[in-house]
Amino acid sequence: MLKNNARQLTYLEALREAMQQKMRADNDVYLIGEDIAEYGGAFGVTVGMLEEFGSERIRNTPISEEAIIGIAAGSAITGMRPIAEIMFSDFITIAMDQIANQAAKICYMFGGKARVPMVIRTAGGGGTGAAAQHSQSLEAIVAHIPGLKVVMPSCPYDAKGLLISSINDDNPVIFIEHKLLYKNKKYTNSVPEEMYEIPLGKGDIKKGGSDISIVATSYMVQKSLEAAEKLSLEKGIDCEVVDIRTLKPLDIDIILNSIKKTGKLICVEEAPVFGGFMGEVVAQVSEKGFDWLDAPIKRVAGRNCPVPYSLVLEQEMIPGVERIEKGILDLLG
Amino acid sequence: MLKNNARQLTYLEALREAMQQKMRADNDVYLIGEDIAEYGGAFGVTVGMLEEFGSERIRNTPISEEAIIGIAAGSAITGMRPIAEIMFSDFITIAMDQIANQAAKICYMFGGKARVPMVIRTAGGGGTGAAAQHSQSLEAIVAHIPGLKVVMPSCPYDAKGLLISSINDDNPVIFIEHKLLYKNKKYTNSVPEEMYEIPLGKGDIKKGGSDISIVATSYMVQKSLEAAEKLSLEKGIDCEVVDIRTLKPLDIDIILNSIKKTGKLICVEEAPVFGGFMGEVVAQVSEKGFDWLDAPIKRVAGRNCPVPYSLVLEQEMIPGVERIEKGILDLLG
Amino acid sequence: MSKKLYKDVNGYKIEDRFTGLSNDLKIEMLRKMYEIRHFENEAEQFIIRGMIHGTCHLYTGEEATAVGAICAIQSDDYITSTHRGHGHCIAKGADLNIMMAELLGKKTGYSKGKGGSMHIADVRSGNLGANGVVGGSIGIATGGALTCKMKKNGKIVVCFFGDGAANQGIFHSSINIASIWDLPVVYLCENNVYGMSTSVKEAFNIKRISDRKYAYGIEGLTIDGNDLIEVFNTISYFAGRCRTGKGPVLVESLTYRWSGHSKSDAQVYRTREEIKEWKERDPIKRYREILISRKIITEKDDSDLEKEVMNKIQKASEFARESPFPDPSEVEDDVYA
Amino acid sequence: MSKKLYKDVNGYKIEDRFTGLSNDLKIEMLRKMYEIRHFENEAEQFIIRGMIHGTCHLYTGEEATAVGAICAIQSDDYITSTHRGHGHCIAKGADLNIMMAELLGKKTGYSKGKGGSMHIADVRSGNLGANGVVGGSIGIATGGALTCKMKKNGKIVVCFFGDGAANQGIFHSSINIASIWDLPVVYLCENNVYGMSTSVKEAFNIKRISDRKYAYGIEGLTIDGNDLIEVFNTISYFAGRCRTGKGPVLVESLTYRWSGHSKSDAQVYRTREEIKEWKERDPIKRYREILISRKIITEKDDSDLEKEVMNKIQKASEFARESPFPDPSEVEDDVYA
Ligand SMILES: Cc1ncc(C[n+]2csc(CCOP(=O)(O)OP(=O)(O)O)c2C)c(N)n1
Ligand SMILES: Cc1ncc(C[n+]2csc(CCOP(=O)(O)OP(=O)(O)O)c2C)c(N)n1
Ligand SMILES: [Mg+2]
Ligand SMILES: [Mg+2]
Repeated sequence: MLKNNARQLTYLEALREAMQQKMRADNDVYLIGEDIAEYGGAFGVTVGMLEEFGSERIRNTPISEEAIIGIAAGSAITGMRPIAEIMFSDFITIAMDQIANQAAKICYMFGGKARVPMVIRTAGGGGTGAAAQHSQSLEAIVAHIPGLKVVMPSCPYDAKGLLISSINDDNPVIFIEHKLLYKNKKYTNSVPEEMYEIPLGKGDIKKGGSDISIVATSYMVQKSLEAAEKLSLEKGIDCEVVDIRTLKPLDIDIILNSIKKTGKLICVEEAPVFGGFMGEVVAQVSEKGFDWLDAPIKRVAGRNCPVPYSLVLEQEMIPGVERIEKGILDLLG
Repeated sequence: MLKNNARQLTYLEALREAMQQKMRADNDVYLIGEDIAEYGGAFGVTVGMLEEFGSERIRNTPISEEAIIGIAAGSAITGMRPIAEIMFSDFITIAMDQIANQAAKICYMFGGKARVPMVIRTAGGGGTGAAAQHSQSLEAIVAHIPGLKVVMPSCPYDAKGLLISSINDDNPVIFIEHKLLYKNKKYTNSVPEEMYEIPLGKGDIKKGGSDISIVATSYMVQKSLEAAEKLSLEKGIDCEVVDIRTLKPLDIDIILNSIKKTGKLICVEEAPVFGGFMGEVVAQVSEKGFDWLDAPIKRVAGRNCPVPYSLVLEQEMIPGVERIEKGILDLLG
Repeated sequence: MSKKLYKDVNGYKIEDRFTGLSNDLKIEMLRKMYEIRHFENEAEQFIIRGMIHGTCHLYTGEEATAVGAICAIQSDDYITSTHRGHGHCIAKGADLNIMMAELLGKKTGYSKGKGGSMHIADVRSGNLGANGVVGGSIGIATGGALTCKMKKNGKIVVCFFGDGAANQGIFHSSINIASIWDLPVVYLCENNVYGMSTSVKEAFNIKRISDRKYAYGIEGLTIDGNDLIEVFNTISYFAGRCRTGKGPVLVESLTYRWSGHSKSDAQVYRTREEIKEWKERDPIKRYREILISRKIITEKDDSDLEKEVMNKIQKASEFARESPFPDPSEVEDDVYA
Repeated sequence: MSKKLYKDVNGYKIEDRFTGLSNDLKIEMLRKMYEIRHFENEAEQFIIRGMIHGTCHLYTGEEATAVGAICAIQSDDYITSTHRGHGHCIAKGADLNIMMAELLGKKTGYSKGKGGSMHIADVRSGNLGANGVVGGSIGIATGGALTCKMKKNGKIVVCFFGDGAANQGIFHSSINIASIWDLPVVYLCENNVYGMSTSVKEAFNIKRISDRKYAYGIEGLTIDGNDLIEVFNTISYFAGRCRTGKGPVLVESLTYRWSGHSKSDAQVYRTREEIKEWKERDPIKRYREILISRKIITEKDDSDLEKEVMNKIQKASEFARESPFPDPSEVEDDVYA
């Protein structure tokens, strides 16, 4: 960490501060999205920003995700640095042509002669009882598209630093926040007041360890840390928890270095396991780290179904601490 | 194969015959899409069908992909069996909400009380000089969504049998055809005249072998067969070529059985390697077949860039026979 | 049916089909409105008591639109609904017990607990489902209408959606196709003044959303969505038109959402006065007073009816609370048919 | 500039700004139309000879729309273009050599061979690019206009798109936002009678696509897109209106695509007579005759001009043919900025 000052922020506060500071420093940065003005965003991330920056820069839109992204992209090519908010990550599907065929490809299709500096902030993940169309973890879909970068912070400190880097980046960045982290006091951490960047493409060891490597994303990093702590206390198992932070670019080295030490890898993500992003991690590790592995790589992930509504089913669909623990124990045999 | 009669059809003819036969047998089956009537579809697949079935059942639409899929889904819930054509698979992005949030999830969200029997036929892949927005292989994106099935036939025989099964299936099926196969006389094969089904979820050994397993999809199956033949002639290497045919459900057993024999696996697909579907294959094999592997699994796939226009670049982006051969030789060391 | 004119508006000679209805039917409509009102009150209680995992979008204040429109069509016609879908579902004839059970995530619910409030559907009664995606059901409704046309089954579809949904792309591409193919759909835009926090004034540069009919060459009208009789007569008229193969229509129903958008809405974007004004136009009160003044019911009948409904809701609530949760092992069931 | 009236149509008092232009400018417009015509002829030759890997959508017959509209705006204004984008690109001032090189997939092309015909873009000249996705650029144009508004740089955007694109969802959601935010965009719908094989009669149930303005509360008009002077005057007028902050407009330009949709089009969906009729309304011929009749040029000037252009195209063609292909090692360059 850059600086260990005492100021504790929530994830949401850290995100808001990143945007405020960038907007104060750079007039080209603006926000566009649904209910982001008076309402302050469905999750409250932009509360107060209308008052400070006015409606010219906090641009409240009708419910038109495709246009939001198209407009953001068009303004980015012509000199602005938009931050577009898509209320739930499920709705990036409505804008998928503009994301995957336009924003992602413009730089390449034009031979590098245009750039598209824009951030798409969106709330992913389940656990809120919002069911199949408001709870998805769609990061695998965007991570596959060349031209995009994909960021998923797991804590307030990372949220601020990664959002600042994303705004500064000259490429379209899909920045996926987790709903269960926003206001969660359990996961506050100390966040420097000044602007700082966390480079895209650098993972982070959230907890060192020597017995097994856990690679996780977003909220699952927190769940993995809990599982690691329990296993340490209860069984003396020493897990290393690797937070990849950015899915694309992927810091494969931090993962390889970890398994060099541990010889074992478990990958944890919230999305349905089939075709999820961790397949990429497994494939790269299989190719590049085969000799260091002394057990099959295991995935702990969402079940292969839409996110169900009922609490009992939802908890079964999304991996929790117990499922992660069990995965680790199974792997350690 | 079901029957080895002498009638040779192209891929396109096999697809058309499947639709014609199903439409003759079942009045609920109809076609919906852009330029599918007089024009016969951008690639000619539906040529002549307007004449036989009339404009009520060969429904030519405006350029409105999102509505096409929404309408298909709505008609499917209420008793029809639509086959929707999306001209280029790149444009499924425009309809992604309707595909991934609606069609795929309706059965689950409604507790199994509605079914959505529909097929989305679409042309994928590059090699035609159509550049970044008309050449993608987006199967990984749909394969990740629970509730969808994903089919990619590599030859005329499979095309017909899989399309009939897809139409008969009570779930939304994404049926991805390859542009370079449609009229290709090199890849005709004998296709029975009667209706027959190839079950979704069953792979096919396109060539038996004992030295190495090649798992491939769609056009890459043909390229892999060519590579296998060359290596057999030139170096006496005996490759097994496994065509998974349906990405979802995935026939993992046919892959595991193959590597049990060969101990080596190379995965070949056209999409950009990062986050591609083969990550899933690698992950499942790593989990379930780790002990049978005696070398790291290798992926030969598209480069991590949009499909470029210029022939020299496009050939570099998309894997060809040489790259597959090289992958095999590297793996065999 | 009476052939008396109800209204001649913009050249549409809308008949008065309401007056000729049986008293039973007229009272039934009041009952349905009460059912919705009290169902939503009970749902709100569940939210307050933390018994609903997730959110609910309440239909309170908009009852006349769902009930008027759905009672104007045949019971085997189709509807599509929205995230604010309880009202449509009740009006279309769903069982209150099974609905309430779904809200509580119970196995006995319409979707066995898998869908919840936002995906409430009773396909058997012709309700093709609520939809969590704003605008998401407009294509589905259009497809349902295509089935009706292709199967020549004489049915039509009423597609409910909000003012907010009218700015989604699928509104445009779907209605255009319905128009060129003459599909039997009543696109019924529930303009309740807001899409979440965004007012229609902010989201549109036109006065009447129904004027979008000019973009598709279809018919349409804006009506008072808090006047059950107006809704009933207008939808009867346009549904009849659809049924004769004349293509889709776009009706805008002016109404108001009494509650916040969802459970976490501080409602900073509107004033108490505005809410109060609209509450004075309570659709239930208006309709009840008409029935009383026309001597179709007495004050006493009315309060008995309301009590009866409240009882029924209590029963539904009990049923729901006492029902079992689904078993975790069912989580991967129903992904495929 | 002349303040004479060109046309009073639907209450729009469109001035005659054309007559007051210098002769040089008037001739320049003819030159641009010739450039497009002969560029497309040459591209067609390349297609026939199999030298274009991929497809091309030719703009032949529609020249007056691109040239009239683009000459009516400032050189630093923006445009967005379509899959049928050569005409817009040339009119906006692109270098013919570099364009032709791109068509042949050469390293010297605008996109270093990575984009090709369907993604031709010259961002420096304000052309934000062709687009392979029908409708795909309508949002981008709207975003460009937002930049103009936020940076108060006085610029506007002309957004070209086809009749086919007007049924995509993004047409709807983008124009609505441009309207509520008063963004300076001229949405210019090139109605060339077909979207691939689908006629506008089949795809629309309205007579004039410009009537969709009523859905957004904006201004607009349908014009003769084969009449360069009409296009020039109309776009001058509406561009001026945009520039004063009065919001977007929707102009429909009636024209015709002479060639097949792309290289593989058997054109079964239209008659030879129809094509012939439209060819008689050749926009270049019409404009040339006006210039000659107004004695701005002579027959000889005209044929000299055309020859000069043909020469230039030959040079571009040579440049393109002689240029090197990109190196395979460059394939992953330019994915990121
Ligand atoms: C595509 C999409 N975008 C955003 C949301 C979040 N959201 C849920 S309801 C709503 C407002 C909808 O407004 P309207 O269509 O007018 O319906 P109302 O809630 O007023 O009944 C929003 C923005 C969503 N569910 N779907
Ligand atoms: C989203 C999308 N759907 C389909 C296509 C295939 N396609 C390319 S051009 C075209 C017709 C476009 O018609 P229009 O917008 O009128 O432009 P025109 O070709 O007439 O200039 C179609 C269907 C495409 N490129 N993009
Ligand atoms: Mg509303
Ligand atoms: Mg056209």
